Amino acid sequence: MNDQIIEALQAQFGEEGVYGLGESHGILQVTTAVENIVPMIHFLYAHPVFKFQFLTDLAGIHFPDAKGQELGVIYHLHSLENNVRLWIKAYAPIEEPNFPTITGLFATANWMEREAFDFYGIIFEGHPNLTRILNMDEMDYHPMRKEYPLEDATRHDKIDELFGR
Amino acid sequence: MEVSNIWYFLSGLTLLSALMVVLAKNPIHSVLYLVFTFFCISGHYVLLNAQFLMAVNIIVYAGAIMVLFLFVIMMFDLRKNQPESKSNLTKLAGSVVAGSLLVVLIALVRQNNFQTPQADGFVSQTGMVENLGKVLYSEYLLPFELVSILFFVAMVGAVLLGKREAGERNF
Amino acid sequence: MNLLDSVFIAKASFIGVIFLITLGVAAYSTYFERKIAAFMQDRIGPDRAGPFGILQPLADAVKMFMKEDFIPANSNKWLFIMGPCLSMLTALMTSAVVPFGDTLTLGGVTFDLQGIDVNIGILWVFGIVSLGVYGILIGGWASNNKYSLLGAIRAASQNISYELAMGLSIIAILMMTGSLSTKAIVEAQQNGHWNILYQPMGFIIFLICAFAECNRTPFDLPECETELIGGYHTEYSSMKLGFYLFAEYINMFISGAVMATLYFGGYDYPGVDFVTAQLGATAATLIGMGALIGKALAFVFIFMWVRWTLPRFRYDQLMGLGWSGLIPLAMFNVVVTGLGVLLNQQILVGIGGVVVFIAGIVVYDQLFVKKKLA
Amino acid sequence: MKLSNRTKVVEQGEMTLAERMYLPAIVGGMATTLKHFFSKPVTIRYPEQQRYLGPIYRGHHILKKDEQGAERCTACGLCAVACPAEAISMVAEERKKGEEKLYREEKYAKVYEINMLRCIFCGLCEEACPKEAIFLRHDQMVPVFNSRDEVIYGKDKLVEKMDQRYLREGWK
Amino acid sequence: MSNSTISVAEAPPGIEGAGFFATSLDNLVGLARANSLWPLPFATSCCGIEFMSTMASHYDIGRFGAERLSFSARQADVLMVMGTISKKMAPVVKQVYLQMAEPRWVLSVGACACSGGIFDTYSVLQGIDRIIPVDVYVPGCPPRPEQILDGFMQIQELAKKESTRRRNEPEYKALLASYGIE
Amino acid sequence: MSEIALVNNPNVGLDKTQKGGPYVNELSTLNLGPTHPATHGIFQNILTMDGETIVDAEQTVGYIHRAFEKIAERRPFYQITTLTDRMNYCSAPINNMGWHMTVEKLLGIEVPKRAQYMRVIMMELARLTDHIVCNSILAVDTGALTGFLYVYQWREFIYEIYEEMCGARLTTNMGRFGGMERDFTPVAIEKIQKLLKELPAALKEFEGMVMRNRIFMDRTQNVGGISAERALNYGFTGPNLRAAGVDYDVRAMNPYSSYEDFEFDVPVGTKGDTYDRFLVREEEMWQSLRIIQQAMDNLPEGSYHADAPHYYLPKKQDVYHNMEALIYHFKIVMGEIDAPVGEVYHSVEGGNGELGFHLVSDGGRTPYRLKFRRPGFIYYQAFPEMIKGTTLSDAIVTMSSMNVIAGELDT
Repeated sequence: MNDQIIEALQAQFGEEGVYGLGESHGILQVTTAVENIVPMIHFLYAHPVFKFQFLTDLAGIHFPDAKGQELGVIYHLHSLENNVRLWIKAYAPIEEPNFPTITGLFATANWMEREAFDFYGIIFEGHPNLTRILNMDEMDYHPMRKEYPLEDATRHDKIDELFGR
Repeated sequence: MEVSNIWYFLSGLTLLSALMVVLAKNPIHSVLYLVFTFFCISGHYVLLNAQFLMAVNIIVYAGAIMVLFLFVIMMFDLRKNQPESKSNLTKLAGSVVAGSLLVVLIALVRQNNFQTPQADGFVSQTGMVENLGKVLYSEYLLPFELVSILFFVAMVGAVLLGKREAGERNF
Repeated sequence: MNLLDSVFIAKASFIGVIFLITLGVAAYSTYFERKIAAFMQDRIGPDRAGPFGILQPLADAVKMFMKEDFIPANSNKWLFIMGPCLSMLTALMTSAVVPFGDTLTLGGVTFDLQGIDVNIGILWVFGIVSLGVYGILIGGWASNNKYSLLGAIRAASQNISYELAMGLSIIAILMMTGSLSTKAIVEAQQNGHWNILYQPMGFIIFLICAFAECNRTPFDLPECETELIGGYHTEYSSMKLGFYLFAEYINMFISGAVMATLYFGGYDYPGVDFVTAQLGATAATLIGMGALIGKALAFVFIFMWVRWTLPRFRYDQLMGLGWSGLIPLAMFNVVVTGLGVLLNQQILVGIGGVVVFIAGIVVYDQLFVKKKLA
Repeated sequence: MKLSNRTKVVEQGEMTLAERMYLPAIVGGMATTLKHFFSKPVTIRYPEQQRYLGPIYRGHHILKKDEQGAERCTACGLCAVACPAEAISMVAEERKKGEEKLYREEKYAKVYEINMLRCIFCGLCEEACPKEAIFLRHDQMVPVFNSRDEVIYGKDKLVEKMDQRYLREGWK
Repeated sequence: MSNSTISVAEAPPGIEGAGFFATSLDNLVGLARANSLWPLPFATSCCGIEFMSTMASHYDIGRFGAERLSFSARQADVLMVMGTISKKMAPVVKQVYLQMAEPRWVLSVGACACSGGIFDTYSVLQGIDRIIPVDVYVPGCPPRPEQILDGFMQIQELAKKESTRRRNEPEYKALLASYGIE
Repeated sequence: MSEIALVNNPNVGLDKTQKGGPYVNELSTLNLGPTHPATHGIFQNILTMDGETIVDAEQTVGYIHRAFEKIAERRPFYQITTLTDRMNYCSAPINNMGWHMTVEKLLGIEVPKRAQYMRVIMMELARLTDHIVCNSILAVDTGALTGFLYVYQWREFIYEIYEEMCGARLTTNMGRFGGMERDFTPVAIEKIQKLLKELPAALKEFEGMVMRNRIFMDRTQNVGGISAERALNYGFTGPNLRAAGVDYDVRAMNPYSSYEDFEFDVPVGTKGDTYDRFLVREEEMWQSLRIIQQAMDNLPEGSYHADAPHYYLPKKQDVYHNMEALIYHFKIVMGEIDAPVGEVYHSVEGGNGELGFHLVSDGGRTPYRLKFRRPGFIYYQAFPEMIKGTTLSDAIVTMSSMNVIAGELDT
């Protein structure tokens, strides 16, 4: 199945539009450009055989060292009828983390995209209500980015020098 | 205590609370004063030895109708709108209507001679349930039935009006 | 004047006794409610305040008295205070016409074991019950809280709706007795001719309506915790809340007493004559009073039993049950009772009515509902 | 949609006539509650009766001593590393001459503190300890606190008393 | 039912005699309050489930006269904060505390509510005692129902000992003021 | 959003010329939560109501956001188990096992059959606890408290089994990478057998109290329904999706931990309403009992953990006497196991649906990125759509039948 998917995608979007192919425990992963995301997901959704009509997950990710491709989004699609999963990844620079929204296709993407925005500051253009979801509205940074610390500054009762922490 | 004193006291209360119905700013207060007015009137019924009327007055007016009034006002009051100030024209029209009503009432009272009740001819059982029933079902049978039909029609009309489109909840 | 005084004192002392009994029963109802709930749920319930926890109501009362009295800002202060008072007042007033027993002669003074024997007794009950909703309505509105208001509005419409069916079910009794006086109704039932035998359907309607009028599960929509937090008493604290809770238990007890009066022969109990012959009239009367209170308490138990068993209705379902279930049923009951009075065969017709009703339902079910499903 | 061949449809089922009249559920339900009304309560009256806590329940921490009364802890710090709540802190010190009776290893914890409010009783410290020094005892729970000052337990409260040794059934 | 091992709440020390029983009002009120503490369960996470266990048949918090949960803050006596309180939630907790009528106690159940527990993160409040005064802390994550009952009994002890005047005293006012509550 | 803002804002009047629109005059807003009893203290819904009918709803979540994913990036793999405990705390063992299986997938550890069966038993017990709470709380929210307390006694009993296995009741922290940390004790086996024997009676009793009770059926039938199509579009999984008629069950579709060895049915509903969700959960409890019975009957002999000294903590005696074991012990506890670089996804059928772990590893001692796919977070966003046009009571019943667990939702 995975080979067919790759073939079909390459036929549709060209060899250069689909790269970073890989497979992990049976799950195919492809990387594409930001502008290809929506057409690709649409294509897979409407495809008569693949029928990727279930969005399992949408995760943001941050690679501070990859210049120009710091922020990524992983779309995890699932074709229930074929029981095949697929990861589609796309990356954008941190200065301009603009991704297209897929809320038009999947209602469930609404909160997932809000979560990615909340954590990573990824901006989904066209999202109906792109506001913070889990954190307070007053928060002025995106906490899941690697540069921000985890700890609350108000904790006093631990000795930090212990064992490399 | 003299009965007449009770009567004066009750009448005074009735008038006072009736006035408050009109004067109170808050519609909820108005309704509550109205309920109180009904209680005073029920007191008058008791003085007249018409216990049945008193009970029915409380059940129907105080217990049911005014509860519905209160209910409706509370529902509409949800948004706490400020009452719009009335224009001068409405005020004028209101006073004209009220004034003419007053004139008509006074004319009526002046035209008619009311019988003064005779203490020795007073039948204490007049207001009792049995007598009421007998009178209603013999002498006033036709009006009684007509009124019931009228109520029935009104009820059907209310149901028809109140019923919304099918599929909607009627709360 | 001397006579008047003694009558007055007798009356006053009787009213005082009834008042105390009502309050005591209501207070201990809270304890028994907790205990009964606990036993039904395989728990133990309060057992720390005094032996078996019997001081629990006292602890609650003292705590409530000593709690900060709180009147929310933006609320209507006078109405806020008036709400629970009205509730308490109307709850206590109903007991005036319930005949707790026959006349009792003690030390030369005759006690009439009834607050007032008016010829409109049952209408009095009815009138007071219909006023009972004002306490809730006013309190809920004055709290200036949406949940309270929703509770109040639910209470109002629920009470009005179920009053109708309740009134219709009483009419059947009135037709049989021919009097509005509660005393007369009880006296007509002496020697085992309890109305429950003649009016099984009427009793069931009355029981359901009593549940609704007392705002008890499955009709406790005005205060249901999972939906409206506390309903109309969400904003109340300290003793004002206590009044509301108290009024509920008083209502339960009194409606139990009214049901016993109307359908279970009031202070009648099997073997009155035997007891009178053996122990004298005074003892018989006192036992009768005990019998009535016992019956009322049995109803209180049923109230609690049902509460801890059944889920509650939704708002529109409750209205549907009241308007399109109970009212037609009560009307049918009136017709059947009329037939019974005409034929002078009341037990037969009463039971026949139930049979006809069930048969009618079955036939309807077979003819129409099954067809619709198929 | 049929995805697996294990489907079993649960039917809502129409109500029968009796069910539409509320009868069986009310009668049955009330019978059930009445049955329980007369059955024995299952309640454990806690302060007087103690519930069985299981053989490996993760309760109060204890720093074990060995049979000779020497502390087992060697202040290796694995427990502190393993602690997800970062509730353990310690200061290690070299054992001096003449302290062999007190400490089993050459290094020992001079200060060993557990913040009881931070601790989540996950048992990772017990698993991490290579010296079988720290345990979560199965027969005792941490008491409640009245103020924030009491919550950090030092060695005085953690180290096992020799007259009340903690033994666990099926000791490994 | 009768079980001799049950310790019934002790009668307050007083002078007992035939028809004569004197005790100070404080003790009586304290005893009444202690046996009629209505909790407001502010349950946000795991500890809330353990609170359900505490309420359920096996532990039965009703034995202490506390089975009537008051979800309305006005009617509650004990605020039981169970579960993580995030910084987003903190104003709500404080609001609920402010709405409660005096006398009020706060029982902080579980590591998260007491100190943040394992969630030493940017979004979690490191202990609710940073925003409201806490009377009793119950450790554990989540604590066993036994420990919750321990905490509850500790609150009962506090209620018994508390003077009826305490809530008007300057010390108490100062405590509230330190939390910014007038 | 914009309409609600209009209603809430006193300065912006409604367009009075617009007749018969959805926003007729008497709209009011009601704030449901976060301290409302039915929202279990964590969710906020701002309802726009017309009388008691809900016109619109807007949700706020995140009231117990605890930054799980951020913590996971700073903690060694084995400490993350304690985080998963606190996700769906009604069924913590499923989360634990799911996480362990994810890491095992990354590390390539093969778990022996006995450990897999033990995991299945613990996971199904967890599913029982989850569904017991959900269904009985649904009954409580309709007003019937007593049935809840009857079945809750059995939940307590399952806690006792957990205690035998791991020493805690709720946040179990059960198992390790490569298997379980200890074998079934005789007491545990005895208790599981007792549960299998006696839970059915209690479940029947509970079902007898509510299942065919017209009041309950009226409250739940045709309430809060969602079609299969919308449910899939909203990413529903688990009982909520199955109630809508789609038999997607991870256990059946992608069997893990030897689920393929067991006979069980996947119950599906027909309408997707609250009553269907109740029935599906009820039936799943019976299926869970069936699975546990089979697993107990066929429990294989053998080791309860994998033979993987690099990843599985050695026995305490060995640590003390064996140098190699001591080194492994230190490495494992310090988190310095040799995790390969890679990316894995593993999902298990949690109490509420597909619970997924998307783990990106850069070979360090902590995950580089760990994304939890929490079913509760994903399907709770359909709540406004499901309650639109129903009443307040329906909204509450719908919410409890969806079984939204805040810990899972907000992480």
